[in-house]
Amino acid sequence: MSGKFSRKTLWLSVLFALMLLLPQFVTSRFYMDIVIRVLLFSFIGVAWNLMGGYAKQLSLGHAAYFGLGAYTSTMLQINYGISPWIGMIAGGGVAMLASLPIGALCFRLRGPYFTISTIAMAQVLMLLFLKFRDFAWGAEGTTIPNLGDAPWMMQFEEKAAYFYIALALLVVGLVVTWAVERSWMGYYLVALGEDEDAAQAIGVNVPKMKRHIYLISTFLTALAGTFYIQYIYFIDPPTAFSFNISVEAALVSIVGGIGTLWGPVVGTVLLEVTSTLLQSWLGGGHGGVQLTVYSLILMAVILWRPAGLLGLITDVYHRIFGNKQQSEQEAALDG
Amino acid sequence: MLSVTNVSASYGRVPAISDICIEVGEGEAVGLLGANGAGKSSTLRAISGLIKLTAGSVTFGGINTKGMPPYKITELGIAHVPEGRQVFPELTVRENLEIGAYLPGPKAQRQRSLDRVFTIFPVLAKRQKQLAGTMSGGEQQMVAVGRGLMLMPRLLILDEPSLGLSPVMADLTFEKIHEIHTSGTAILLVEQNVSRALTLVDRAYVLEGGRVIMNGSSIELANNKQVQASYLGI
Amino acid sequence: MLVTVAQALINGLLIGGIYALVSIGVTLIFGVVKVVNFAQGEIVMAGMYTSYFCATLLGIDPLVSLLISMPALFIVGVCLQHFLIRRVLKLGDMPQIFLTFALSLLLTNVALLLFKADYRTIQTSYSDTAIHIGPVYIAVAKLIAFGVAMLLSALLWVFLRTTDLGKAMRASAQNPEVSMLMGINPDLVFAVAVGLALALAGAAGSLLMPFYPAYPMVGQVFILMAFVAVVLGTLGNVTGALIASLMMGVAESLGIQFVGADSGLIVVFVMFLVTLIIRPNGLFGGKRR
Amino acid sequence: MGLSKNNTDKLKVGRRQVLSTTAAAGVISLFNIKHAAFAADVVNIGALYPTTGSLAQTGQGCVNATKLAIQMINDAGGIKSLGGAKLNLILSDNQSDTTVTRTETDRLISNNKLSAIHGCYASALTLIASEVAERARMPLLTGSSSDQLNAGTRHYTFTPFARASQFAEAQLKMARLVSDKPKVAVVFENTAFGTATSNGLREKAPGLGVEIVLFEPYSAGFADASPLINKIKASGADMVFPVSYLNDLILIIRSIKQAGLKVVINGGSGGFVLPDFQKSVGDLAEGLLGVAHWNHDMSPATLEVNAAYKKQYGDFIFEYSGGIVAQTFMIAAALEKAGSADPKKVHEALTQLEFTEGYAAMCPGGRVKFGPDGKNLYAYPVGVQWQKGDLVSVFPEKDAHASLIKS
Repeated sequence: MSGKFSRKTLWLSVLFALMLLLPQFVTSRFYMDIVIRVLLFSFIGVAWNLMGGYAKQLSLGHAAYFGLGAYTSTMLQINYGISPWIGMIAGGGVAMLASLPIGALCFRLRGPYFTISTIAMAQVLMLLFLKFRDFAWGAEGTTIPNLGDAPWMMQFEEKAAYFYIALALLVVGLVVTWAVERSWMGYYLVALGEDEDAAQAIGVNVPKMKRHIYLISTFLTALAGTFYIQYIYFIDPPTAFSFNISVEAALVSIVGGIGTLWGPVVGTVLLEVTSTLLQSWLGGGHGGVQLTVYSLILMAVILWRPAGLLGLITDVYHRIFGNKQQSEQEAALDG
Repeated sequence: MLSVTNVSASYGRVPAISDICIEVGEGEAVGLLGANGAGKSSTLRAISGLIKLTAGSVTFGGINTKGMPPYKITELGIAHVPEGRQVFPELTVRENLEIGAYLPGPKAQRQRSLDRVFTIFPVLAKRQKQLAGTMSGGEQQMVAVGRGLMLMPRLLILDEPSLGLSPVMADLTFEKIHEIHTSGTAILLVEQNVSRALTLVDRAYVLEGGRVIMNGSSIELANNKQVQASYLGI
Repeated sequence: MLVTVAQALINGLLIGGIYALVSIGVTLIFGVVKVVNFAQGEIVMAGMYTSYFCATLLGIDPLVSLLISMPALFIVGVCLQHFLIRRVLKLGDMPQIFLTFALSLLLTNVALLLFKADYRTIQTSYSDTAIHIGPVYIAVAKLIAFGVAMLLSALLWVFLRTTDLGKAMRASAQNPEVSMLMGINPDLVFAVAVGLALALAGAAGSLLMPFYPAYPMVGQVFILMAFVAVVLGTLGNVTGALIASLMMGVAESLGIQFVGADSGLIVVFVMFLVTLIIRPNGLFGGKRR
Repeated sequence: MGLSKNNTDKLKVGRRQVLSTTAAAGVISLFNIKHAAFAADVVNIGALYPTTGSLAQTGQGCVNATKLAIQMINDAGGIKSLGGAKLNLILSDNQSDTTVTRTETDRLISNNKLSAIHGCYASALTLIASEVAERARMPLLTGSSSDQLNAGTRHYTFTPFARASQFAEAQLKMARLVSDKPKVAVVFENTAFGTATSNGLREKAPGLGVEIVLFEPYSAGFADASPLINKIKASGADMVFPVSYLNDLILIIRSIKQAGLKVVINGGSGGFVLPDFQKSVGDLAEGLLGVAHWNHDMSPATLEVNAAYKKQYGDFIFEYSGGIVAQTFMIAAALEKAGSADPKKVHEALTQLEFTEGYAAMCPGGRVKFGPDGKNLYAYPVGVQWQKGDLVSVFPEKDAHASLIKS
């Protein structure tokens, strides 16, 4: 299989090189914006997928950590003039700290109980940020001061800079996932994802596993929060703790293929590009058309390819480049 | 009445049984014997439609059950009492029994069937209002068997009815099964307790590794050296 | 002070009745079909529009149009189960949740296309009247809604306890495989369960219409509360959902009164999370998973 | 949408015509992404409003007004200094969502050669759009009232109408007209709009002789208003200022009626000044007070616009929509003065111009001049009251169309 491995490496290198050069080709700010959002949401999906995909803990409350990351860096920046680059890491730390008590509570629960408790957690955080107005601008929120071109403060005139940051985040996310997938931890996670009791029975320390992967997942999610707020220049509790972020994180993974390295990326490319293009074709004037079409596409994907689209893509890839047997093996591994 | 012909079935990619052939005649009591994991339960599940056949066919009363969902196969007159005392825990004993007579045919005879079950298992009559999940193992087994009888089946399939029961309870259960058989219901019995089973059934099949390795009358099997060595501990 | 508390309790119970109709539907679907329906709020919306158009186009009182919205949504539920949910039953939590999530998105936006985002209200003779008992009052429309909600919950309970189909539904919920061996057709039972759940949500819509505006996003207002009630009352437990819904209505009302009007939900969520620490399977869950 | 069959009016805009214009604009924006140069006969104006999501209803009203204004300007001969160039509207739906607003503002500005944009109804959305516009050096006009829009380093954001703090002042003064010692309960939705407005009320109340007995934020979009009403009742207030969007407001007004609470209600702006408010609560609206940055009966010009809008869409033109018509005329006047479609020139013209007549000056007081922070130096709000199913201006006296009825 070494031949396949090297071909894969080759493809990845080509892809990565193309990505690095992308800002040279794409000059439209609009298309650049789509690419940036695809990278960002892929990253959020990858972060979610570590826990939701491998350990099968369906969290719909990752917005909690996204928001904590966003608020930490913004408060450090505006109140103390600390660079968002530092704030980003600090935000990750805050998210990890918060994940300990939240995890301690939510991981006692399983299935839908767990899912709904994570939603409630994120909601409570949002409501608290709304309630305590003097703590962080309350419902009014705040805009990020316009500093022009200030790389140290994560502000840039050119979109290309935002692109490279988002790309770097995604690469970090993918490398972390790749490393986890190939470590003993990855095997344990998949085992507990398949059957918690059985995993516990064969000696996997299930609570510890969950806690560890949750720490990683929430740290990465918080990084995304910081970048996102710097990118849209504005923060308020409904934006930072948006339920949509939680849903999107899970959705891109499911559409792409959960528990796979590239699943969230594939899912995001499909969903973000579709929704943006639908928006620019159908948006404005005819309220509801674009989201109607979007939801129909979503349902079609779930019904037609419940295991995600990644499997389909690898199938097609092997049909073109490899023999059929290989593609079946691959599908079995991905499924 | 029941013909299982060259049946194979699998769970995903793992084959469970292959090339099984079994016959059960009208009013007959037949045993399906073998060690744990020999494919006994899988055979039963294939008969009642809970797993799909990958090869072969099952006919009951001349009707091929191919493609039928389990509830259609039940309508033909097969009552499958699954392994492990699977009662409906949050339903009362009486409700459990009533569910047994859910289909229109049995429903018309519901009261008579209930009386019959209560005659066979007097303890259930006294515990009608108790939630089935709160009863002892043996009592739950009685509910499960009684519920099967409520279907007024031509063939009663019993999967390990004595599993986990005390020897006294197990004796009682076998006594009851014998009673049911003598009243005219055909029985297909799966048991790990081979010596016990052989006292009850007329004929039996021995399974190993998902295949039938032997079959014959109870007496033949009880005297077979291999059976004695492997299953009867002689 | 006593009056204020009494009034807060009344307010809480009345709105709790509406939460109950939504949450009982969610819990019924989960109990039998094992799917969490994220689109239940949008069904309430559909019920509201049904009653709205019955009232404005045909002059039918919203309470009477209950007799239209419930059967109509029952049929929708049967179709929903047959054409969509049935196809994802074996696929696990995630595709199921996101299928119903997509459905909720679809319904909201189709409503937006068809009816626009306008807030639609209807004025009935009892919409803004109240019964005053000494210093406290009970709004008539809400009292009727509460009464009908309790009646429908009771009817559902009787249905599940006394009819063969009801018993079959409970049996399927507890052990779908064995219930098939009893000759029960799960497709039929599931379709009826989803149909009933949607009919209840439709009833909630009709009952809300005399005092609540209809608009495409209205489902969001009730769904989160319904979910919390469902979990608190133990998923799949109809009586549990009813009691939990009433509790949450009261908790919300008291929270608004004594903690702050922006804290009703915080109080509810904290109560919810604390309950789950003590009883991870909800108030009525016992030890089973 | 009430469509008129009458074709005689000069201002009448054919619906099909409007649709085909926008459709054509859509096609242009799609296929000419890179090549849309400063065409001699078309000037592109961007408009960002939520036509889906939670604000969809009002957003649609904003879009309607935008279309009307563009049509009015084009029918009157377009931009004369640009050889009669017609305005071309490019619409975008920001889905009531902050992320989408960010993307859509970017898309609008970078995909089209725009001269100016306006939007977005909700303050939170406008704040984001204004940040993007600022960095793209694109003038943005808005009727949003958040004081934050005039703060910081913004140079391209123009706010022709009253600020949140001014709304509070007007509301308090009106309270004094009704009662000598008003005891007010302020209940406000916990959003940017709610907090901004209520903060002004709290700051200014003592100076204006108004006692605030309850100051209560609530979670927007509640299922039931009665717990909140119960609080108001317990506070002993004789006047209520709900700062709310339509849905909550309907419930609040109805629950006050159900509770039999006798209080004067001043609903401020938000959902209160929408035609749908009156439609939703019917007679309960009668006599209720409010404050708006614009009203359809303030001046002859506003009455004209209102007549045209009413003919087209059935309802009277509400506050924010009316403001949009005025803003569009301000943009047109700036284009006229600049003699160029270049946004930087338009920006320059906007900073220099003073509007005192015509549709561009449709503002309480009839005078608009932008200060260095983009704020109209002469802006103040107008007090309104629901009388016989119509929203009439009652305060201050110079803008009043009818006198305030004390109930």
